[in-house]
Amino acid sequence: LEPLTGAHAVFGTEAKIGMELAVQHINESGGIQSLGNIPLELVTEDVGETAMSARLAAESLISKHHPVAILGLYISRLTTAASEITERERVILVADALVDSVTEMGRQYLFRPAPKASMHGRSAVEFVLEAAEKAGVSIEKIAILNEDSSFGRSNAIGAVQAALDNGLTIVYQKEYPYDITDASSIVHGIATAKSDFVVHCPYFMDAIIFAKTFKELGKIPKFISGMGACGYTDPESIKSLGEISEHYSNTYSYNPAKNTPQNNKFVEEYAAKVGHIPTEAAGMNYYGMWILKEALELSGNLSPDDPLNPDNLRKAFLALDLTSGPAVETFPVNRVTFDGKGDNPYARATIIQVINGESKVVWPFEDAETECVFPRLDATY
Amino acid sequence: METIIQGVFNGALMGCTYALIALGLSLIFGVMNVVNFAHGDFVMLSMYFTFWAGSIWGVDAALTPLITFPLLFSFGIIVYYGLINRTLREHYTIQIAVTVGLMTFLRAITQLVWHAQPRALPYSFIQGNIHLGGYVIALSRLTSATISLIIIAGISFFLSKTWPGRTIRATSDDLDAASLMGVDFQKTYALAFGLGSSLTAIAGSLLMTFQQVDPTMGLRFGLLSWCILALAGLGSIPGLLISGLIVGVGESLAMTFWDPRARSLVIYLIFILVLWLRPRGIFGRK
Amino acid sequence: MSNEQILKTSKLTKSFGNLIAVNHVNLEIYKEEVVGLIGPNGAGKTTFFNLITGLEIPDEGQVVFKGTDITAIPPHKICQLGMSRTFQVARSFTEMSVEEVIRVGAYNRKKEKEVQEKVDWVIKFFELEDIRNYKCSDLGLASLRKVEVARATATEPDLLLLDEVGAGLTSTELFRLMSEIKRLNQETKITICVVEHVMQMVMGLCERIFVLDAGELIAKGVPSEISNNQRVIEAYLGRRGYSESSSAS
Amino acid sequence: MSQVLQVRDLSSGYGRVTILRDINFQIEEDEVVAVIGSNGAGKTTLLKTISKIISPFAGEIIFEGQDITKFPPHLISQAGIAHVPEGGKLFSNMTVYENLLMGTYRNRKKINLKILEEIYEIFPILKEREKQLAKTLSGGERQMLSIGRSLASQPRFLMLDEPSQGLAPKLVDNIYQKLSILKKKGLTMLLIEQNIIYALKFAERAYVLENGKIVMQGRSKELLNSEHIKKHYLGI
Amino acid sequence: MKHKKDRIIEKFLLLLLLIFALIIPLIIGSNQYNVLLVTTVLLYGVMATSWNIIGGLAGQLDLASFAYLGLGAFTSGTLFIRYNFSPWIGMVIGGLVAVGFALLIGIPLFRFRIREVWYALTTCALVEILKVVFTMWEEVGGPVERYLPYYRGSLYHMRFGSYIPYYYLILGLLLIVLLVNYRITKTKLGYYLKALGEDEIAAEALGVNTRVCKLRALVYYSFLIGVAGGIYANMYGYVHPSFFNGQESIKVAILGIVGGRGIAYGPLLAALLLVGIQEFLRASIGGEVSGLYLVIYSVILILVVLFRPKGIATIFQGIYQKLIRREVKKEDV
Ligand SMILES: Nc1ncnc2c1ncn2[C@@H]1O[C@H](COP(=O)(O)OP(=O)(O)OP(=O)(O)O)[C@@H](O)[C@H]1O
Ligand SMILES: Nc1ncnc2c1ncn2[C@@H]1O[C@H](COP(=O)(O)OP(=O)(O)OP(=O)(O)O)[C@@H](O)[C@H]1O
Ligand SMILES: [Mg+2]
Ligand SMILES: [Mg+2]
Repeated sequence: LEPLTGAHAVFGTEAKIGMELAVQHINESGGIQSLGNIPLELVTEDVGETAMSARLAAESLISKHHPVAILGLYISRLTTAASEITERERVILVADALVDSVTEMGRQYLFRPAPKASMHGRSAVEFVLEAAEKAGVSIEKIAILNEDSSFGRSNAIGAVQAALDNGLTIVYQKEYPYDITDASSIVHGIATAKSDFVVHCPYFMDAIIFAKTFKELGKIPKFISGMGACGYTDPESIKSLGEISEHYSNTYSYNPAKNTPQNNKFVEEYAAKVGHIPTEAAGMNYYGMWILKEALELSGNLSPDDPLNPDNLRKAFLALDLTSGPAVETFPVNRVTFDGKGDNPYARATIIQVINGESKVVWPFEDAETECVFPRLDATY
Repeated sequence: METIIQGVFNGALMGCTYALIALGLSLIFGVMNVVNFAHGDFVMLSMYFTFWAGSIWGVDAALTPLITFPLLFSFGIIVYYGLINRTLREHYTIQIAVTVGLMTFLRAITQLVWHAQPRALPYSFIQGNIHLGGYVIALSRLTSATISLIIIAGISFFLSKTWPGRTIRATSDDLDAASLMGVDFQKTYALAFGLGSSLTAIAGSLLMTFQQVDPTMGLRFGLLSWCILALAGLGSIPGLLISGLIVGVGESLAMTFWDPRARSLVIYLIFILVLWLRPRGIFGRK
Repeated sequence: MSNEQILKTSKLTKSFGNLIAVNHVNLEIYKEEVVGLIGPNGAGKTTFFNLITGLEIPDEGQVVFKGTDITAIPPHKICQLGMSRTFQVARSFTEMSVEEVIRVGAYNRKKEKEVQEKVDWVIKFFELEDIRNYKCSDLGLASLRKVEVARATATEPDLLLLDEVGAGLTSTELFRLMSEIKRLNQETKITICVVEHVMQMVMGLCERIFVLDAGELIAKGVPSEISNNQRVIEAYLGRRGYSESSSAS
Repeated sequence: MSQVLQVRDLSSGYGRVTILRDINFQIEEDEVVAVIGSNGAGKTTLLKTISKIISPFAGEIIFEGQDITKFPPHLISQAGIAHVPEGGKLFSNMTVYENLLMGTYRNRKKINLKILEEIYEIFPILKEREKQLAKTLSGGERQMLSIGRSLASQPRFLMLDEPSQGLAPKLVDNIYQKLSILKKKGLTMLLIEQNIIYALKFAERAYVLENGKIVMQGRSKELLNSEHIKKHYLGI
Repeated sequence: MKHKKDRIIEKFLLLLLLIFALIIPLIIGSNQYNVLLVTTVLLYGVMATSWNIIGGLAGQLDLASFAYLGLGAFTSGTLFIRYNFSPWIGMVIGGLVAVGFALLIGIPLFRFRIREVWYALTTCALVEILKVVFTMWEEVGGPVERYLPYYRGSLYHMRFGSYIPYYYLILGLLLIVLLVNYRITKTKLGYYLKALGEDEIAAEALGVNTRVCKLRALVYYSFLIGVAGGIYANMYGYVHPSFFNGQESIKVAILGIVGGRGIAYGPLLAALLLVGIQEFLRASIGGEVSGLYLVIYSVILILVVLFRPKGIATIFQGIYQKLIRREVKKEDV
């Protein structure tokens, strides 16, 4: 279930391709071995952009295809709406929506492998602090921006927490609607507040606007650290922004640069198919599908008589503790388990920075692909 | 204080482009009294055409009107003869229904062709900024405002000094009398609709030098231009410009001093107040 | 005709820009009479009606109806007080049936239960049975005018203002309408004021006539007085040209 | 003399309401013909039908031998017919000059502004008001502008709808004086007038329209002396 | 005069329709998706039929339906979340809040004689205004969804484990709305609304207080939609400023127009057909090619409007009349 039309179709479409590739790879590798090599079959349905349509789609998919599990929905609002149905029908939902509250509603059959939104916000701040320390730059004042969805807000809350924990002063904070068309007043505001760096949770369009405005007005702080998965480092954004996108960073729930055989294969085939490396939505669903596969395997082993029973499958998910295999090879960190809420406590965001027109993983430093560029070379104050 | 002036500057520059968009609508509504709910989506379409020209042929956004202007003009003509023409004698709600259908269609088709993700063009050659006594002005906005002003002046000239322009004005004053003078009102309507549409091509390309486009942004531009039109009243181009500035500045100040989300709130509140207190607009004649 | 005034205007004035459409008009209408208001095109007759029915607000002057000052009172209140009118350019409810239109008028005075009775009475009175279920957009000019008079009558007015209801009717249609108006006046004692260019109708129907020219009341009196009034002849019946040609012939 | 306009069995009206029924008449070259009739008789409707602002229900209209019944409105003017509408119908937000210029619309490709000079000669007041917006003109000026605008198209046939309507007697004289200049120049005209005396003095022939039908016709002099006219229109 | 026989046939047909509507869930009940789909369609039916009061009868092109829906939803939802108010009461209060807001807006709007396009645009802007206000108003709205407490199948809390109860709830509301429509058209208010919808000045001259009549129409309309909003919030289980949806408000008005202005069942018909088609298209091809279903839908919409400007209902009226006439003729023979 993904939004394939409407304002969020961009994610849904990428996510769908990620899932398709995962299913293809899983089936090529022999399907679910513990269930007698049965292959996975993927059916998709558009959830539109309203909760109403999300429910309709969930009901439709479930009543038409009786799936073992559902992946997707991406948008938390849609996820919450659809999860009422997956709960009622007892279908496992492997969610790729990052808003914190998705796992805080007591859903029994919902699992979210990816790091949650506030984790992204925290990572964005911590990355800047570590990078500043490394570069010997002193940093005190922070500006926090977010678009006004629950996702943006979850991110910002994480960032605020992290800023307070690290004794930073928040000199400017603004929440704005994602369809903002003129960012100059905010950019001016940030410059006037003389904040050292900005952590920013944008959506697509506003990231482009902000990047252009920072550049255009020539008021660029020491660093602009994107949080939340999208905005500054997406292939589309880089294409749209050209060299302006240089040195922007984003947090990511997926590490496209992770140098493992499975990940390389995925990235390669994805790029061949779509023309750019996998986006986060694609990545999350790729490893999500693999995690589902592992859970099915485990369920096959744990409850051989009825492995597809939702409660048995749920048990398998809870018992899952992966440290290797295709799922982990494509996951940002090397461990996948689930706590009672359905979150993966080990999940953390990676930071991707645009360097020479390419997004490179630069944080955590131990997993970094290249050295990060910090502070920004074009910083003006 | 500095922030206020800076905000006014920014808003005023945006306002010029808004006025250009509203001018297109004013031509359409003022001349043939057609309520075009899809006008904002014409802007959106223009922005996509700009994106298209920019990404396929590598034309700089600022230059794309050379391609998009005729494109939108023809589009306007087709829409006029295909749809609007058939609704002229109907109740005004039918016109609205048809243009809403058109709006849905444009949204859907752009989504089909360019997908839902927003699109933007790389750096235009008119980017950068200039400093003006401590204030920073983005070149793209400045250029957009200038070009908008030139186009508005051009349209003003066109309407007052050329035959087609005069015909448009005469038709908007009195359709029957214009017919009696030998004016083919179908052609004039088509011209006005085409011109009204093609003005969005220019506005669209200017916006694309510093904005992005996605299929859902039409309604916003639509309402925005109706607000400016309500504020200005019909038939006054300077009025349109001033209203554009008011809206632009109001928007900018609301974003700076209140909340970025309050932007549209300010515009709509001005709109409703003006309708209540000055139903003919501040500068209008009809 | 009684001696009791039903309507009285004093110094009623209205201008549009530079044009004074109605200029200090003082006139009075008595209960149960039929009066006529004539004058050349643009003399201000319709504007006068608009002023006393509240559609336009006078610049100056006063309208007193049945002893109440109704200057600048909204139209629906004036109608509820008992003044009703027709429109020169027929303002018909095109999508509604004749019966529905009359019903709208009848609701002015009647409660839900009695309204049907009133509607039936009006339909019978104006002999509209055959077309009661027709849509107004399907009616011919003559029926349309009649429906307008009927719906105005249905509001049970004390004073009925008819603005050129005879325009465009054939003589037979005209005579039928005239007799209906006459009958209405006699049977229901409604006071009626007609604006009309058709002299036959004005002369045949009215007990008294007012003449407006360029917004001013230039004459009033019984029909025979009016048709011999030199100013009226000049201004309306045949201006200056008339006197010239009559002296020539 | 050749026939300029011929109307056969014309019926017309608004929506479904028939106003004009079976109208027949013709106008010869260089002739001035009046149509008279009381308020609401359908005179305006007749002119609107000829200039195709409304389409006829039935019948034929032939102008200079050409069937123009099916012409769209803008081609009527192209054909050489000018119509001075009731109430002037000026382009009120345009200047006097622009209004006149719009009059030359049909000749705009080979525009000869000398025609405007001629019009200014007939109506000097328009020259004075050249830069003024039409909506600010007085009633008489409006009527003159409307006539002037029609003349600017250099028509071969001019239709006037109550040029004296709403004008003070002095102005009416003035207008008719101007019209007789045109008459002397040999312009074929169809005049609609409620002011019967003026109409019959000005025109050579006249038709009487009542309730959408032509009930009488004849030379002006004869009509002026007819009992019907005296009784119904002159109130004698 | 209508024949008695006509009336009987009419009643019989209506009864048949009602029975059909009542048993739909029994037929498709096993498929929750279909139930939700027909419930959605019915909800649009409720909105479009309510719209008919202001838009069809009174001729005011109101584009604010989702403003009232949102207000109803927020009122009922917030009362539920904060004070554990039963939505059954909440939805009535929601209706009243919607009415309050409608009056607040309607009184000046009608006083200043704002009409036609400008009325339409004002109401369109209202939806956007409310959306922004509720996004900024953190106590009640805010950009983050607020979820209603999750109960499984509680009648008191109007939360059910299936869509079927919601279906009947909305069906019931639809019947009420239709009844209100019917009642209005048969009484003074209805005649007055129809008259002022066609010509306000003429109506005023017949003693119609247009302002009060329009306000009354607005009150009925906003109340009914406000109540629907209460159910809406419960059906979806959360409230969010995105409920104030300008695009969908326009859609409701379009349904009213396409259905046939002033014909009470027209908007319902349009909702059944157009929303039905849209949902069907979305479900069948929405997943394959994004946007395609909307292209098809909008083309259908445009064609319907162009070729049936008087409304879909007129098609059915035509067919119905033909049927009846045949009956009558038979009888005559
Ligand atoms: N709303 C208005 N704005 C401007 N001028 C107006 C308006 N209404 C009427 N007039 C002018 O006022 C004058 C009087 O008009 P009115 O309609 O009262 O005349 P009338 O006596 O009814 O004429 P007719 O016999 O042609 O109906 C006319 O010159 C008309 O043009
Ligand atoms: N647009 C219209 N729609 C419907 N009926 C109309 C329309 N215009 C005029 N009429 C009716 O048609 C009839 C004839 O009108 P017309 O204007 O042709 O009369 P006229 O002879 O020119 O009268 P006048 O002397 O007042 O100018 C009148 O009864 C009038 O009410
Ligand atoms: Mg009059
Ligand atoms: Mg006339």
